[in-house]
Amino acid sequence: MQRNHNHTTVVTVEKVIDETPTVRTLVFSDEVMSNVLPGQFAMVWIPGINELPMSIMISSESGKAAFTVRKHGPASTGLFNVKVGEKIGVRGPYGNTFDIKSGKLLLVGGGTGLVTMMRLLKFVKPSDDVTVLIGAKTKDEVFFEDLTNSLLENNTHKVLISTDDGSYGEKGFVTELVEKLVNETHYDGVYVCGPEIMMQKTVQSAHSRDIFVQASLERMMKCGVGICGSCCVGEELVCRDGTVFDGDYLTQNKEFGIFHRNKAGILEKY
Amino acid sequence: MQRNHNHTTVVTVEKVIDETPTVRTLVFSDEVMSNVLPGQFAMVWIPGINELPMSIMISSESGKAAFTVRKHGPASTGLFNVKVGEKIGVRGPYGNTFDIKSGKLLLVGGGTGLVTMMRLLKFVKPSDDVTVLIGAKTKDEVFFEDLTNSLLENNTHKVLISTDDGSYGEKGFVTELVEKLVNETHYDGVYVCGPEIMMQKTVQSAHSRDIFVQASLERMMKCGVGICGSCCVGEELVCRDGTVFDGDYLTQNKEFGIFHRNKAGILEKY
Amino acid sequence: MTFKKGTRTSNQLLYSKLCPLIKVEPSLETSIGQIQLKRPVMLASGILGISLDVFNRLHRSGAGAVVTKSLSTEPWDGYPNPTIFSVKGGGWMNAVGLSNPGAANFAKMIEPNKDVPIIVSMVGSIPEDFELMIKEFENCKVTAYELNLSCPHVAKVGLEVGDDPELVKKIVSTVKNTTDVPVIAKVGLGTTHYLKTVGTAVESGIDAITAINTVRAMAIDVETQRPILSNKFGGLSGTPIKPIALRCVYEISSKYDIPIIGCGGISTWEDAVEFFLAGASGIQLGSAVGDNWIGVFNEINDGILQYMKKKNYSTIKEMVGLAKKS
Amino acid sequence: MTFKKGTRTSNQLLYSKLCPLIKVEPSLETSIGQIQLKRPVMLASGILGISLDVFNRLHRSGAGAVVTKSLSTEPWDGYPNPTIFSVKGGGWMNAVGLSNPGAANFAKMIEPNKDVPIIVSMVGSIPEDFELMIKEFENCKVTAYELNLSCPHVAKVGLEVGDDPELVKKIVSTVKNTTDVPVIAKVGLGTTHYLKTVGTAVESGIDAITAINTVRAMAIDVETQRPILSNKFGGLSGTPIKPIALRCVYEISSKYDIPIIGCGGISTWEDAVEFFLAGASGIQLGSAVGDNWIGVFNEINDGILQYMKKKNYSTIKEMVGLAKKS
Ligand SMILES: Cc1cc2nc3c(=O)[nH]c(=O)nc-3n(C[C@H](O)[C@H](O)[C@H](O)COP(=O)(O)OP(=O)(O)OC[C@H]3O[C@@H](n4cnc5c(N)ncnc54)[C@H](O)[C@@H]3O)c2cc1C
Ligand SMILES: Cc1cc2nc3c(=O)[nH]c(=O)nc-3n(C[C@H](O)[C@H](O)[C@H](O)COP(=O)(O)OP(=O)(O)OC[C@H]3O[C@@H](n4cnc5c(N)ncnc54)[C@H](O)[C@@H]3O)c2cc1C
Ligand SMILES: Cc1cc2nc3c(=O)[nH]c(=O)nc-3n(C[C@H](O)[C@H](O)[C@H](O)COP(=O)(O)O)c2cc1C
Ligand SMILES: Cc1cc2nc3c(=O)[nH]c(=O)nc-3n(C[C@H](O)[C@H](O)[C@H](O)COP(=O)(O)O)c2cc1C
Ligand code: FES
Ligand code: FES
Repeated sequence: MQRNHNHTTVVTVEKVIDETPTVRTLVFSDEVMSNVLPGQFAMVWIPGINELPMSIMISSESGKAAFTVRKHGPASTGLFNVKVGEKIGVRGPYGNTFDIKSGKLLLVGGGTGLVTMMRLLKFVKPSDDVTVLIGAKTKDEVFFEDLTNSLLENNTHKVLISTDDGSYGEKGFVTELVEKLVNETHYDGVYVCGPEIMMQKTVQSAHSRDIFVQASLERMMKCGVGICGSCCVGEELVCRDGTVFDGDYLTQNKEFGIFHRNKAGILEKY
Repeated sequence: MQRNHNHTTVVTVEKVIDETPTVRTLVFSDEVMSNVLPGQFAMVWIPGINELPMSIMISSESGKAAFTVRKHGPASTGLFNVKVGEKIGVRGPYGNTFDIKSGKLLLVGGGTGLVTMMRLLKFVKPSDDVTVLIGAKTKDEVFFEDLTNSLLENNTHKVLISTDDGSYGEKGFVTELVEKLVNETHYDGVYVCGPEIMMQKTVQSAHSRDIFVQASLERMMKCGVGICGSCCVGEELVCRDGTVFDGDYLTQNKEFGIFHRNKAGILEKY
Repeated sequence: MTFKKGTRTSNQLLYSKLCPLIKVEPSLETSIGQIQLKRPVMLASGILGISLDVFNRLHRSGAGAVVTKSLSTEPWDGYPNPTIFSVKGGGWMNAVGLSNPGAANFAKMIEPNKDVPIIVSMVGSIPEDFELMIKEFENCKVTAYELNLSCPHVAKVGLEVGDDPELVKKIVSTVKNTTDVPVIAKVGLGTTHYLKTVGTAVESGIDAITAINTVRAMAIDVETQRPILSNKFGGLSGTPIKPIALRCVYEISSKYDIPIIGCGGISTWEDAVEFFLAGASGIQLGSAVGDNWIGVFNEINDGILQYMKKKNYSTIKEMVGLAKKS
Repeated sequence: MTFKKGTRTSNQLLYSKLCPLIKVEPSLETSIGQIQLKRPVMLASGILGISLDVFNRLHRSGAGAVVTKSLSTEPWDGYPNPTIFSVKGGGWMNAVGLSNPGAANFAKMIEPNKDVPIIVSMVGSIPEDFELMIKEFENCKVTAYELNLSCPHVAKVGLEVGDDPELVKKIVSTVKNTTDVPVIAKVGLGTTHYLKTVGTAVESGIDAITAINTVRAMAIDVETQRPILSNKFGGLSGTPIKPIALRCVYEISSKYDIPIIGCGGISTWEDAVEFFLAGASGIQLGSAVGDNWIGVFNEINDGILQYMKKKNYSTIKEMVGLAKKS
């Protein structure tokens, strides 16, 4: 029987990698999930605990995929604590993907938003000149730096890190770096995934200079399929119309960068 | 959307042909039904009246099919009375089909059992030598004689009629003619559809002489799909395992030619 | 000869009856008692139902009205995930736990609304809950209120209310005394026969009935051996329940003289027409949005129009209940 | 190290518990109260259920028992066609009208039976009907009787009986006084809550419960604008009702200490396992025969066996009700 992407498939976690004290990557075998597009996500079931949306991380082994999760509330902590040999459920992939341009590309990732960027890197062409910005609060929270370099070993590329406290890389918010870079270079495409304020500022910097920019959004998600309504951002549903939106749209959206909804559906300021 | 053969398709009757005072052919357009195999049947819904199994009659026009119905109880009379422009529902085709041999073929049809034989004639090869026996009670009830001749115009063929009262063709039961013919000729295949006693005797005559023989059976049918059980003959369900069975099987069956079941499912003698 | 949409007069209708060859351009307008809608297909409660922006989009996409997520007096977070999943045999199962921002927050959000016919769905345990919530909507344009007497998976509200005839009577009477806006009762399959609940609501002055809500159900994951929903039990929706919903509409319309909104498993125009023929004057759908996305509203509207043309109907009303005559 | 089927001893079972690495060859045997079956998958009532020859074939094809068509004291012709059709959204709808040859004719037919575990299903309006029918089976090997208290589309029997607690009490007591053969009550969704019917049957001494029968439903042909079934209303079966049936089994097994046979929409081994995990010790299926034909029994048996091997279960019993522990 063909797999229906809306039905949960139970997989076994085969490997757990500690990326930082609060971020772990869980690797599992799944042909379908290994081949998704950047920006797409899965709904991940931690039996007895919760189900939550997760970007689908690449794996170095073919036929495998992963989740890179930051320990936060009970749901993500549940996933964070899954051990090798334990089972989780996955459904999807859901969501659209980036329009990947050619030429000079700028990728901006913060926190687990980097997961989406790592998959995007799988799709750049050898002729592309790629700059990747990694933003983190402090040195301990930087991850995927080596991975980024190795994924780009055949490209002209730069990997820049910024930490809020300056403990590693440049000091300051990653968005300041973005502003500087787009001022210097007319990129053919800017892609961003991370905390909403970071995305909002990046979109602003690029779009105001007529640079093509896309962001992969996060919202509270219950169903992942366009039924529950919890993931709305303006008129759009992130799970079904997104996760990727472009600058044209986002700069007109009344909620992007300003509001999100909590579990009861009440608008809350960022 | 692809058509599901289990869902009723409503069609409009386009032509009505009186074959005899009690037998009519109703023609309608239906690509699927126009291409069924001999021995297959449809469940025919006469809205507000009943639904009953009908062999699917050929039509001279492509993309069309027909039912040839004898007016009998309320259900078949309801179908008999459908006028041009009125709607009926069809689902199917259901059932298996004949193994069509090459060489000398004998086809035996009685009453509306001829419908199955007419479709079988569509599948004979020009090199086949075909004899068709048509049995009827009396001259008035003979039909499809001209059609048979025209379907076989490119073959070496014979069309023989027998009537019980001798008012047309040979006098006597068609099964006496069968006995005579199989005695004279070793046919490569004998095919029969009609009243059960006729089928039983034909099978007997051919099978006892080691001649390959198949019959298309009729039983009370409610569902047509192997759920209700009303069409059983021994261990088999005519709708799903048949309608075509061969001599080897039929000569060992405890019910064939002897019993059928009524609407309550009670065995009744023929 | 055709007439423009919305310009039909009763004379023209009469004319078309006398001369069946003259085709009258059909209209999708319908009235469910006092509720007048331009199109008969509504968004059911709980589906995409928490944001006015999304309501606007759905309305533009062909929804004749949108029913809000069922609101409570206070905001509710609902159950933990999994709360919704696609059932292997077809349809969806959910136990969202009626998560909602609460009536007050919600009312504030929809205050600016002018264009969209909004039907406000509510849950509560006592008549006063409903009274309180209706007060919150004083400054809003509300097309109707829908009392959710049939949610199958939250304690003390929904079906637990619908299954208690005394409570239904009190709630309906209270609400009818509180507002002049039409009030709909939404029923479903509970522990008390739903026809009894309908009867009680009708006696107590309800304006219309929506039938049905999801059907209490369960699914178990064989690998982990536990119910899939965090709440264990949930409500089944979508194609599996359509034949059940249709019989309920037929049974209600055969027994009571009350406007009916059909709901349950509708995903094609044929489904919609079946519900009209069974006695519904309007329909709601939810799961079909999950299956076919938002285009489903206009697909169904178009299909109904084609059907009406073929059968030479000019109004939805002409087909309501026809299957009961056969 | 493996053991041949049917040669397990309790020592070996104990051994396998102590040393989980030693795999015990699983057995499909199950007991539903006093009813002992070699395989847990049964043919449900009304499907292919009128001929001993067919019963033999089904038994050879993997059915652990066959339930007969529901029999009445007299032969019944049933309703005119259409009586059964395939529902567009999945599953089947039927209103056969309980056509059956009557208990006496049927008993005569199955008298020669030695091999097939036959469960005789019966319908009736009064306790005496059932008493009379059981007498007819004096010379037959009957594995159990199943009281059909839940047919949703025939007047005066089935659900109309199941919905009347007083009548259920009388019928169950009478039948229990008439025979020593185990007696099962088959319940469904009617106008009285099915859990109440179960409660009454349990109090009156029933040996097991089959849940559930078809769910009352309807479909209308939009072209001809009439209900498709000649009886208008029918019973929905197959995949659509599985999540509903499963929750009923879970609810019954959570509330009563009574052996349960799960029925409704089972078509794969996963479905079967879900019912075991919810609390059923055996299952019945009908519609899946229409969808997948007779091979479905052994497909499911094989799937259950593979699952048991994987989970290292040696008996069905070990998994019954496991989902309630989570
Ligand atoms: C498309 C998408 C991709 C994501 N990818 C990743 C990723 O790769 N790695 C990662 O660590 N996190 C990711 N997240 C965020 C993640 O889903 C959780 O929301 C986050 O981990 C917070 O969970 P929690 O433990 O605080 O949830 P809890 O407070 O325990 O709440 C549990 C429930 O609320 C939902 N929820 C709570 N907050 C959010 C939120 N901000 N967004 C969406 N749902 C929320 C969860 O889905 C879950 O159902 C992604 C979110 C989305 C929408
Ligand atoms: C495979 C098959 C093909 C057939 N093809 C034709 C055909 O091409 N032309 C034709 O005229 N007839 C055909 N018949 C017979 C036809 O279906 C009716 O059974 C027959 O016309 C008698 O119907 P009635 O009006 O007496 O039914 P009624 O007495 O009105 O009873 C109606 C119901 O009983 C069923 N029924 C009654 N008798 C029989 C029977 N002997 N066999 C099956 N069902 C029965 C009908 O299906 C119907 O549901 C076929 C039957 C089968 C099984
Ligand atoms: C995710 C989800 C949430 C729902 N929430 C509500 C609700 O809050 N109030 C309500 O009355 N019905 C609710 N329902 C039921 C629907 O309004 C509708 O009655 C049911 O889904 C059947 O229609 P459908 O088959 O078209 O989905 C919900 C259904 C779903 C699938
Ligand atoms: C055609 C048909 C006839 C049925 N007849 C009976 C019957 O006589 N007695 C009964 O108790 N149940 C009857 N049923 C109900 C089935 O036994 C079963 O409870 C129901 O179909 C659900 O199981 P399924 O989904 O596996 O088919 C019938 C079902 C069908 C489809
Ligand atoms: S998560 Fe439910 S609509 Fe997007
Ligand atoms: S007609 Fe129902 S089983 Fe053959």
